[in-house]
Amino acid sequence: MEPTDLSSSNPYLLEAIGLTKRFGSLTANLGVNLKVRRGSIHAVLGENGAGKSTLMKMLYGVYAPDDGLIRMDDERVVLHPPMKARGKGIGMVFQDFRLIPAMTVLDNVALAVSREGWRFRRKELRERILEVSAKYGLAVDPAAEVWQLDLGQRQRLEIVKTLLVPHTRLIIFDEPTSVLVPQEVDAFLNMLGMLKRDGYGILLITHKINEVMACADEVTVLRGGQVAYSARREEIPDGDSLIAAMMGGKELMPISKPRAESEAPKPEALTLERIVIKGDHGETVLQEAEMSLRAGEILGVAGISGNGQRELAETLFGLRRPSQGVLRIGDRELQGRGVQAFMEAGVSFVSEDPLKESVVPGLSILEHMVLDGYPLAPKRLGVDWARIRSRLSASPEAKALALADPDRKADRLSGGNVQRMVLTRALVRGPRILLVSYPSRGLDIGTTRTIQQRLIALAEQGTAVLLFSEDLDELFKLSDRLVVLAGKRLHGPFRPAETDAAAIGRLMLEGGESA
Amino acid sequence: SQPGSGQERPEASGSAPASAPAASAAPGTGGTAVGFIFVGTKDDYGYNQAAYLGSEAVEKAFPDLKVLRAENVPETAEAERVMEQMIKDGAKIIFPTSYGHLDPALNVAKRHPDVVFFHQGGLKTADNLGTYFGTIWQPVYLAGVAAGKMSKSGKLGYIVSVPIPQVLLNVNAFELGAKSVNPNASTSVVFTGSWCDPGQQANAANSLIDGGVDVLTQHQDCTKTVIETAERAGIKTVGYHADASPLAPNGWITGSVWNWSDLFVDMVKTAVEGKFKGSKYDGKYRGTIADDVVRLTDFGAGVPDDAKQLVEEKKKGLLDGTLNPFKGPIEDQSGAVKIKDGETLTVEQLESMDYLVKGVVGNIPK
Amino acid sequence: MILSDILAGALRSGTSVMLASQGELLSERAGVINLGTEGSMLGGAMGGFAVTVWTGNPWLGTLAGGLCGLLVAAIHAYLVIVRKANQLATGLTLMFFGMGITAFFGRSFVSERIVGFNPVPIPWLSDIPFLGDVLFRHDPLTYLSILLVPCLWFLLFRTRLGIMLRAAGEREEVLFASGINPKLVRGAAVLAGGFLAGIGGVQLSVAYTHSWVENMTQGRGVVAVALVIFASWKPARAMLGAYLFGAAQALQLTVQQQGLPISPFFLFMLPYLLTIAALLLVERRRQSSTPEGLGRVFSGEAGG
Amino acid sequence: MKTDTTGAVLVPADTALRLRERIKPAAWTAVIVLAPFVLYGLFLSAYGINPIQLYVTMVKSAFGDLYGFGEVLIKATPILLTGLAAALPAKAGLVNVGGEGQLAIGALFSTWFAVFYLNQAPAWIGIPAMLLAGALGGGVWAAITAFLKVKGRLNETITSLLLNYVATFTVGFFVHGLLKDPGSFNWPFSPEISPALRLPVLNGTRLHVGFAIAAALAAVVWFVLAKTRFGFRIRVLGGNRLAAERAGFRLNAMYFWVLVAAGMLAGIAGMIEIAGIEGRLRPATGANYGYLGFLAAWMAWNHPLRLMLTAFLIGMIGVAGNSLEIGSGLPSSSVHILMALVLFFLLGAGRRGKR
Ligand SMILES: Nc1ncnc2c1ncn2[C@@H]1O[C@H](COP(=O)(O)OP(=O)(O)OP(=O)(O)O)[C@@H](O)[C@H]1O
Ligand SMILES: Nc1ncnc2c1ncn2[C@@H]1O[C@H](COP(=O)(O)OP(=O)(O)OP(=O)(O)O)[C@@H](O)[C@H]1O
Ligand SMILES: [Mg+2]
Ligand SMILES: [Mg+2]
Repeated sequence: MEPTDLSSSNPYLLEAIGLTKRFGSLTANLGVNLKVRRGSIHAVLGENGAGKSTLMKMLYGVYAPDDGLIRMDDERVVLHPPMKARGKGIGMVFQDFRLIPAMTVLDNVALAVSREGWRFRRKELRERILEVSAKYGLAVDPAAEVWQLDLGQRQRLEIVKTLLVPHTRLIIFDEPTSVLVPQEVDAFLNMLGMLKRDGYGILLITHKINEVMACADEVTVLRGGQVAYSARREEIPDGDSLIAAMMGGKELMPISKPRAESEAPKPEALTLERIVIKGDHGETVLQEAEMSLRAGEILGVAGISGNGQRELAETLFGLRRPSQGVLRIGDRELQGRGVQAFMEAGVSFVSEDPLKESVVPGLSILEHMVLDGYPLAPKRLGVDWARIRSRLSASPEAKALALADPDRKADRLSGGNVQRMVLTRALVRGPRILLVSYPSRGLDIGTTRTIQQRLIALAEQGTAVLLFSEDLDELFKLSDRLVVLAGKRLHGPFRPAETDAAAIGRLMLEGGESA
Repeated sequence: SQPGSGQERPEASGSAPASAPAASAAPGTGGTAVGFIFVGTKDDYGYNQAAYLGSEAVEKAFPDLKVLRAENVPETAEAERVMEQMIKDGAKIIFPTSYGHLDPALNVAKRHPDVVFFHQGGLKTADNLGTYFGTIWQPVYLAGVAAGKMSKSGKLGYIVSVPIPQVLLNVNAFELGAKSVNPNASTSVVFTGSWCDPGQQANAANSLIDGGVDVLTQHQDCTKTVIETAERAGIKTVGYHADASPLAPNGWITGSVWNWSDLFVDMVKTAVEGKFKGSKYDGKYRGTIADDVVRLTDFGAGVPDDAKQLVEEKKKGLLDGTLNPFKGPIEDQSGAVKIKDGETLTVEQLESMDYLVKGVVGNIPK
Repeated sequence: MILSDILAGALRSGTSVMLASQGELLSERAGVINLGTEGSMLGGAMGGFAVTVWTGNPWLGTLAGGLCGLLVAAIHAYLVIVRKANQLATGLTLMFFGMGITAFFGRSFVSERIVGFNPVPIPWLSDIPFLGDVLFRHDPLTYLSILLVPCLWFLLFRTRLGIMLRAAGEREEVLFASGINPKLVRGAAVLAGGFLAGIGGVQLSVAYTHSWVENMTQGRGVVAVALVIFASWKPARAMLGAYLFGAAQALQLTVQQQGLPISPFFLFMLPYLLTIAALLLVERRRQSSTPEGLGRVFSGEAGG
Repeated sequence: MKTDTTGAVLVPADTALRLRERIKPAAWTAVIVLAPFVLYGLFLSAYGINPIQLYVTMVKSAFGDLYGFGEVLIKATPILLTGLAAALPAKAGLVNVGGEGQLAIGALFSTWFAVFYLNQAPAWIGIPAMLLAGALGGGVWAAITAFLKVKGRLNETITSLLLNYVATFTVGFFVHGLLKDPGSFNWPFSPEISPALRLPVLNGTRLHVGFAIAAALAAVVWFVLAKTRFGFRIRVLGGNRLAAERAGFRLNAMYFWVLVAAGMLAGIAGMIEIAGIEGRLRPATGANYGYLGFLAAWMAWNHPLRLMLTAFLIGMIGVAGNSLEIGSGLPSSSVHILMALVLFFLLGAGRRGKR
């Protein structure tokens, strides 16, 4: 046998041929071919639901393919379950991390890495962690508990974990850059380059065309579970051709923002004075924040995730009480009051994780419409669902956002449709203030544009919009003013025209210590 | 426990099945079974086991009567259901053996005038329901005498379940017995809140031993743990319900036990023969130490002769009626006179005792 | 010395609860609430007693009692982990099952006698004035149970096995992603928990009371479950909690002997009220330490 | 927002689901219901008892005549009510294992009122007043759990469970003291309540109108949950607490009142035990009904109407169990084994058609 000879003559680490995966009647992947070379980056693109994650999960052994085969080193391999894939040198950094917040970095790594025996050498492992993180610029503190880390740090930890598994040679990244600030994205792409030079094969899923153009060696575009386009980097003329391949003939709605900047300032809808907010563990997450939000403006809140965005949003909706300071809506002081007071004051909230925080299993879209949406129309002791149904079907918001059939159960909706539902619900109330967190997280370009368009329209009608986002492009495009959450403080406001992404990114990273 | 079995057979088997009770027939006759209900399990080394042994004697003495038993019958209306079931299964004689079974038994008795009920320990009766009990406080008093004599510290410990009259009567008898020979004797009473929780019994025993008690006795349904704990701690112990002397070869003083067998057989015989009405069992029958319904067990090896002597003397007094421990004056814990000088108590008064006598340390809810 | 009596009493009456709560702690760290702990304790108390009667060897009894506890827990593990049944309902059923099955098979042992474990004063140490009385005059299982606590801590927080176990209780999917079957880990933890609860039962029957009677645990298993919450899922604190419960039991008996005018029924409540009060005291810190995935099968069905 | 995390676990479960759906639901149910009896039959055979004969006796005792059937309903009544006391909070995402204590205190309150205030009252005032007193007692007891949950953030499962023991001792305190019947020779019973306060009984049985009351309350609970705005809110709360919070519901108030309502239901069970069956309060009145009700609720997946069925089933096993013990000489504990087997199979069968 001469496997070494063979493998050296074969430039491919992994070859997937004709992979098919069905979920009931839905075909998530159909006859997908994909080859990954050693020491190269292969990007996979596609709209939401195109089948990217499913494909990756087959390669990492989470699913067994219904059809097709996978070859490594010229041999057919079975990768399911993940244990086997890991044994074959495949690692994966999931979009939603596989970390345990309550445990330390070291414990998390130990869980993933050490295979042998019931004990492990803590000291040795700590050194290996420090070694690898130094080599690839992936600073993590082994003693920290994961819940204390921000998303960037968590991602670095995930990568360290993967790298520490012995014999890893192919690493799959599922939308790794969606949680990173520009500087971090640069560092990340840089690290990918290092990995590539060290001979690792890399599969990279992303929605961001410029990243693909910047680093990929090969690109595959999936559409409807099938390969729509596949080429080496040199053969791709420009990013637009990739978008065209992804969209498959659909038009991308342009985003327009026709407002004049010179209008007289509108009245203040929401004011914060010296607000102090505590986190779940009793730690201070925001100190003495000052902020004001005016009617008809979109105020963007930038910041690395985990810097108090969630806590701030929750405070502004009465879910969390500030430990100090004054919170004014219009001219009423509302600090210390509960959700109802805020709702009555006209605040609506589209939260960070609608599936977890807003969807009630077993209830239909229609039924969800009366939770922070339409009032519960009474009909004797019960609810007048017919009335709510007719209001919904007549609602322009539902039409604009292409809300799914009101009788569908909300917990079975796709991520995009849940987002549409939650947004519709917030809008039908005609809120004076809309708090919206990460409205386009994980959504494809088409859906994202629709939602962004709605937010602009809303602001034009006079609603004050507070937009939390980690996507600086989005913030710069939509916001009238920007604030930055970093280092337990609220910085700004800045006018997008007077600053740039790099400066904001620096502030986000350094927490304004240099400022 | 043999006598009478020969006579009963023809009558028992010759009668018609339970389905057609003759209205004129005397209650208790014509059944195919005898029912016993117990509040605990039959082998608890205690109250229920004593009654169970009685039921075995009945089984042996009346081969044609099926003995139906139900254990762990709660002292609620649930007991009615069980008794009804037994009647359905042919029982014309039923022994509800726990105090809490009285009300349910009275209810069932009203519905089934053809069935005889022998309730253990009750103070209410009906046409077809009599109660029986033993004056167990007599041997307990005697045991108190021995304990008082043998205690060095004068501190005696009594582990009991809940403050019901039977319990208080025993505690008082014990203290009175001890004090009759040792004026300094005091009995510390500790409630466990349960009839059989060995863990809590061990806690109580340890706690009393830590408190300086050197004789330990109890009123519990299961008795092993207290006796063994006392034995291990090297102190003396007085048994209850059953002879547990093997458990405490060193510390065993004596114990008060039930002897239901002969009584039960006689009661069943009376009922089966249709003689329940007018017999001594149709009211409140109390078997005494003289009737051998209650007994004192043999003394342990370590009991000195002078203590035995004292006990025998007092026993003689009880047997011939010259001694009545509950003859006044008797004061309760606070010093208030509860039984006036020279006064004696009726069965009802004795068995509804709601105070602790002077010398008992402990507290009961008022 | 009343204080040393109460403390020694705390150990004596707290040990069985402590063992059971350590077992429950293991199980809950792995994400499974087991109200059937009561059943496991009963299984252990009965099985341990029976084997001690047969063999005369309390150590064999201990082993057997542990295994009986494990067997009872195995039913829980199967129903909850494999069949995804509701954890609380299954546990409660198991409690009834434990009562029934042990009463059934245990009946012939009620009147049996054993030598069992007896207090073994540790030379020298037991002569230390105060500590000696409190700590060093107990039965071997009590000593072992004290040693068990640091061992469990080490297992949970310093070994790979412990990390796996905690991961199963926090986020199964993470464990799964690292190629380990969370069901196996959870199952193992539930079984180990049952084993410990069983030994708690053995301590009660073979070491402490030298007797077996039906339903002799009298709710100690339930208290053990409560103590795990009090302990914020930390072994040392569970030990503290169990001894606190034991102390309350000892204290109420001591108070009774003083003849103070307090109804015994109030004193009976004391250990339970104290447990609730203790839970209230630690409540703030608890929030963050609850295993994330605790009872997850249950919460998935709560909507009914 | 992705379902990635569960995807891996779900696929095998889904296949199993589909497999199971192929077996006829009726056949599947039959297997689940019969299996424990078959298993228990084997167990009995091992002890030399003929299971068939025994089952026949058991069925006869429960359905053989009006009396037996009445007994089943009587036994099912408190189980139904304590079952509701578990099911209603379960719909709001709460676990109330305190039915036992709530029943006991309900019985205590209703006896207290009956003995001290309602002794002369005619039935049409006395019985409703007693019912209210029972509800009040159960409600007050549940309010302790609810208060500790809302203000102290204590887990209601554990507090309600621990309070069961406290409730038992509280009843003990009263029947040994303030409520002790002066005419009962200092035994720990309350005085008997006046005959006017006893619930009307069906001739030839002990069956009283309590069963109708319980059934009506089950219907009310069902109606509230399924048809009213408040019920909708409860279901939202139970489905997703965070969503309810974000919809501006007053979670604490809801938790509090749902628990109190549950306690009232269990308290009514206590009143019915007193007025329907016992006639007076004893230390062990209603023992175990709280736990049986909790199990019945889970067997019924917390559905109030299905609960009528499961309460009946448990009541039946309980009644038949008496004849099992008397007829076979088996210890009473063996009924627990049968009951547990039935529950195990139901729990293990899971919820068909629902994830
Ligand atoms: N476990 C599953 N069961 C049923 N359908 C599934 C499952 N996982 C994925 N799908 C479906 O398969 C299709 C492909 O999903 P996949 O997650 O691969 O998309 P994706 O390209 O990664 O999308 P995104 O950009 O949103 O991450 C989707 O329509 C999805 O509904
Ligand atoms: N784990 C799952 N189990 C069952 N069905 C699922 C699962 N995941 C997804 N689906 C089904 O697949 C459909 C699409 O889910 P998914 O979130 O992948 O959508 P998508 O194609 O990415 O859409 P969007 O662009 O709106 O995010 C959903 O309607 C849902 O019913
Ligand atoms: Mg998607
Ligand atoms: Mg994806």
